[in-house]
Amino acid sequence: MKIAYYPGCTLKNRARDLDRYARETASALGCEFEEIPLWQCCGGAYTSAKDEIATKLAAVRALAAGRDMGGRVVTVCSACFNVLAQTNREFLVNPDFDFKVNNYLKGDPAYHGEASVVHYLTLLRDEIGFDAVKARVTNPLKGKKIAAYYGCLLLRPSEALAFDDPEDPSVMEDFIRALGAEPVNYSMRNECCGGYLTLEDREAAKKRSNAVVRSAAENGADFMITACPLCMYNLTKNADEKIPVRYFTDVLAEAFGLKEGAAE
Amino acid sequence: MQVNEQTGFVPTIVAFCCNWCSYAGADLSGTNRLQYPANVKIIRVPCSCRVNPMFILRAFGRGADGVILCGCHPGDCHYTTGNYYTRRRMTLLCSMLDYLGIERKRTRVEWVSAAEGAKFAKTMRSFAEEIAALGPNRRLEDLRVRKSEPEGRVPDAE
Amino acid sequence: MRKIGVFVCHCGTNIAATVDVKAVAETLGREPSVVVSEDYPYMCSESGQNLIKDSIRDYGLDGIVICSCSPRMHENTFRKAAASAGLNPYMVEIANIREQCSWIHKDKAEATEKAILLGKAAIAKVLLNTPLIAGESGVVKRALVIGGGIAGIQTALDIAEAGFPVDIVEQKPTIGGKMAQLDKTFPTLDCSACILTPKMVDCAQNENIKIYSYSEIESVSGFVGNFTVKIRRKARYVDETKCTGCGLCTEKCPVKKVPNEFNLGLDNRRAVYIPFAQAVPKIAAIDADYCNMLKNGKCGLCSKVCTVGAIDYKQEDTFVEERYGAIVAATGYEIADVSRYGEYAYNQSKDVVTSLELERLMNAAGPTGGTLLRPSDGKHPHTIVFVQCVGSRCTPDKGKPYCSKICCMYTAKHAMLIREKYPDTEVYVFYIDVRTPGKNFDEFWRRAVEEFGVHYIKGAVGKISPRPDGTLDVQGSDLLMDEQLHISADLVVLAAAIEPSKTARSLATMLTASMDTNDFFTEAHPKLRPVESPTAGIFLSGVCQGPKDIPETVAQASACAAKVIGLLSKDKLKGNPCVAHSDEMMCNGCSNCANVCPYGAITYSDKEFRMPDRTTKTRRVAWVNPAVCQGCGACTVACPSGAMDLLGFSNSQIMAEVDALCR
Amino acid sequence: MNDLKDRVVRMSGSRVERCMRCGKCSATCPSYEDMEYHPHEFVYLVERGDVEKLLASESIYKCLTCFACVERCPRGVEPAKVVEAVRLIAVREQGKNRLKPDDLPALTDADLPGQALATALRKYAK
Repeated sequence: MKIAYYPGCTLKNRARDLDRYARETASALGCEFEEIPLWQCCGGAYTSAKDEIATKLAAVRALAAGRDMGGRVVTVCSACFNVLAQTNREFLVNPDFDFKVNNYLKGDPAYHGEASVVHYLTLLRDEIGFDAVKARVTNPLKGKKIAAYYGCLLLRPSEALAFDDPEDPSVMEDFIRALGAEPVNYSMRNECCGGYLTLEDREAAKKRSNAVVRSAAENGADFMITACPLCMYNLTKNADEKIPVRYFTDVLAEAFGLKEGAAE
Repeated sequence: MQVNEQTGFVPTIVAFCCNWCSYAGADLSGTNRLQYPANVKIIRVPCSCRVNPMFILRAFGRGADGVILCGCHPGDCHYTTGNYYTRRRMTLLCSMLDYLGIERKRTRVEWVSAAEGAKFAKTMRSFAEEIAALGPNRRLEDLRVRKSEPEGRVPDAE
Repeated sequence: MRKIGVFVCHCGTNIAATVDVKAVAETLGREPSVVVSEDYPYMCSESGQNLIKDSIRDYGLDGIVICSCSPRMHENTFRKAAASAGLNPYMVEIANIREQCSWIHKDKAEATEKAILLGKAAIAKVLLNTPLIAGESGVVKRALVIGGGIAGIQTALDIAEAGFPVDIVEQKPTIGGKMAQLDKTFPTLDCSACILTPKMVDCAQNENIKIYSYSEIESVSGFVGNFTVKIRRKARYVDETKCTGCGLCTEKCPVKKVPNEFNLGLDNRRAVYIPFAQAVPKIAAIDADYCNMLKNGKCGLCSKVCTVGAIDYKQEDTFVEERYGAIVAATGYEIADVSRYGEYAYNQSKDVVTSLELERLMNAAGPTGGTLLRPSDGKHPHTIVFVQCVGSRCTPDKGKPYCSKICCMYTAKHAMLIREKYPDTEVYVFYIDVRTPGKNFDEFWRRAVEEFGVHYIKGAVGKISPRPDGTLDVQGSDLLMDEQLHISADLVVLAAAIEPSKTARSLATMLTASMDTNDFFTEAHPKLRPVESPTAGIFLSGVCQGPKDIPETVAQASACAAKVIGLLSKDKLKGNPCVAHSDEMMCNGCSNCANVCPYGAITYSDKEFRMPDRTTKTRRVAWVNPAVCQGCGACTVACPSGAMDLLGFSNSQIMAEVDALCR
Repeated sequence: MNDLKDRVVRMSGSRVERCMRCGKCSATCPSYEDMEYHPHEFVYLVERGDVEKLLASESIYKCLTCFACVERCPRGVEPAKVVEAVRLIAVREQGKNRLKPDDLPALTDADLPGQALATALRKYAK
């Protein structure tokens, strides 16, 4: 299976592991990530204002490329997923947006929300299947207690993203189980890490990261996994309590034995 | 009154409403003072299935520009199955009108319950808007019975 | 030439403010065949009606048109007035110039023009009206009550008291409904069971009442005064005539882990069970989903211990068919699913419960024997948080758009009872508004605050987080303090929205009774006919019509009974004369009409006709039974030869209206 | 309806009049403590047409756009979108960028992902 892949900027510098292991594990599962040519930054954040058009055009170009490359775009970064999925949704609910965007882009053919946006996690859940993942695991993470951290970008707004239950998600927990580890359920897994506020008001952002990490630690997590480079930054840099935070693709690669000198 | 701003065309619209659901829904929209254009004139029938396709053709023949038929929601018919007959009959009628070259939008079937006053008003507003935009019905109008050039109607361009 | 009278009502200013009533009367008065056209401030008043009656006599009118409110409002009033002046009541037509004209338009010229047009259409129709005489039909002197909660019980008892036989159909093995599950009732704090169970026993002992428990409605046919209902009596695998309710089987049954629905799954029952001690009828039932004998033929213990041989594993569903004059829907309510509001962690913590679950946790017959203990660890909770409006007052995509009405009061009751019994417990209530209209209701919740020290917080709960130490972190807002707060709670109680019973929708379809968008039954008139469905012969009792508390339910149940008694005490009912009618000369006997008739009102017979050449010919022709026809008109459209027509809404009448409106 | 209110309503698409003042958004908000005006007050002040107060407040920069309030609001009011619209009106004004590209080097460290910079510029600058 081939699928159009939108990596996003951060995966090309600060979060290279997130990108590399995503491709490698996908390929181990028989799925080839085909990078969208000439993709541009999604903008990092989706602006909900109805009169913001220009800031969403890069995402539309990626979506149109996805349509032409088989109809789907897969992302790994939570932020890219959020921006692409919300942008795509706007075409379906807001004809005015569709009209203005196509006026700008003059794409041929025009784009009307035909592509679908999937996250690597939902691809694993819905198409590859966690059973296939489990079967491929050579290095099960037995005895590890892993806290899945969803944050906001994967879950909300749920109507546009249709990723998982925004209050009681389970895809990452099922993922953890497939790798042979034990998921830790903690209530802050779907609360914000502080996000971009870390630039504007680091102290305020710290409170958020602390609350998340404390909740995971309190419930006995050995380490946390995330799909978002900014969550990774906030949870490791801002939280006073220190537990390791890893990308889910990193952990997946380890379980598949794809990491050199895999842990233990 | 719904008027086409550009041409000054004032459409005539006939709404057939079943006594149990949509007529009561129309009453409710009145009780709640929810406005809809005065072009819409309602004819009460016991059930939407009482509406013979001939009535609709007659309305078009006599110069109606749009006809809307409202009944209870499927499954809620006071007579159990009446609105299912309506649905089938109207599908046939609409495809025949389509074949005759009559704009599809001139006829509409809507399900409005007795509790949906707001839906009734909204439906009538949008229908009147559509018909005003479509312009006068010419293809089915029986010119022999046209009494006079009614006020507000756009005279033939030709 | 017919002589038509037109009467234009001002309805005070309701019509007159937006419609120039004088102009309407004047214009319509100039229509051919209109001999008198009058306007009057209130046509429905006695003097207004007298004006109509006098005109009918003075001018010898053949038909009248009233331009007024909706025919759904006063058609009957004016028909009666016409009849008393010697005019056939079906020679009256109404032009609805209030609900469908003056109330929805603002421009006086527009509204007046439309009113005139509606009046002309009504004149065009009435010119083609024919005098109709309503047929009569008998009344079966027996009522059916569907649902055996407090609403159904009260309605049945009142009907039975008046001397009419009445059957209760209840889907559970016992009557009693939700009220049987409650601990105390507001605002008097009476024990719920103590006031309910005597009524349940009355039902069982009243010779006019027959209870079909563990039964469901299979089909309904017929019409007011003469319904035929098929009742499915589900197999309970226990012979009702033999079982004495001793309960020995329920003690010996080896299948012990069946969630007990009476206690909302907070404890377990056996596979053979009697729902609760005061059940009526007190007869055991076997749960086929769990019974080993029924599942795989291995066990049979209950049969061995039963001293009267009542257990019958071979029992099957049986059907009863009965005729009724009136049917009462009393299907009650259920608790809406709160797990969709994931922020309350209902699915994640056993210590987040609904208010109905709390009723069981506080009830002496409940899983904890009446001591309030946490479901998770059986410990006494010291801090309890109540959350109001869970799933009520939402936009329709997020929950129920209505206020569930009873939650403010039962929450005050719970808070008060807990503070009284366990003074060491702190109780917090998050509320949006406290809505306590009702006799002694506001005083009641004030007592909760003033005498019992319950902390009411104006705000909402945003998130409930179960902590590893077993507490629940409740994050909420206090809008009066303008702060966000955290309460470490041991138990959280959600005041879940109530919703109509899931069975109500399919029942409404069988009864052809209408429902609103929330699946509550619609009443015939929201103010003036609140206990009747628009479908004749169907009556509404209790929460199936809308949220209400016990006193209101009982009041409505009795009102409903009064309406049923009123119907059953008649010997004959006037039917609807607007029925289908076939012209034998035109009928070609094709059967199309009979095929679409939902009532089976059309039959065929061979009839001899004299032909023009004086020969006779036998033809097959349709005949409509006017007592069975309900007047929907489906047959009139199906008829290819135009033989079938509907009296009161004939082809020519509707065409005349169309012509008048289209001009 | 005054101009500013009109703009906020149009940009956000939020139906502020639907608010029943339950306080769910403020019960939910992770940034509550750091705000002068809280989500429910944003909605209320916009409904009242008092947008200036909000424009002048630091609160508009504290919202994390985490959308928890949007998700949990029982009336579909979408407070986060209201906050975003008010903030955009503030930063779109000439010279009112909250964050300038020149400020960035001082705020960054070696581990900060590019995503954070892109997002922050989107949120705080025009």
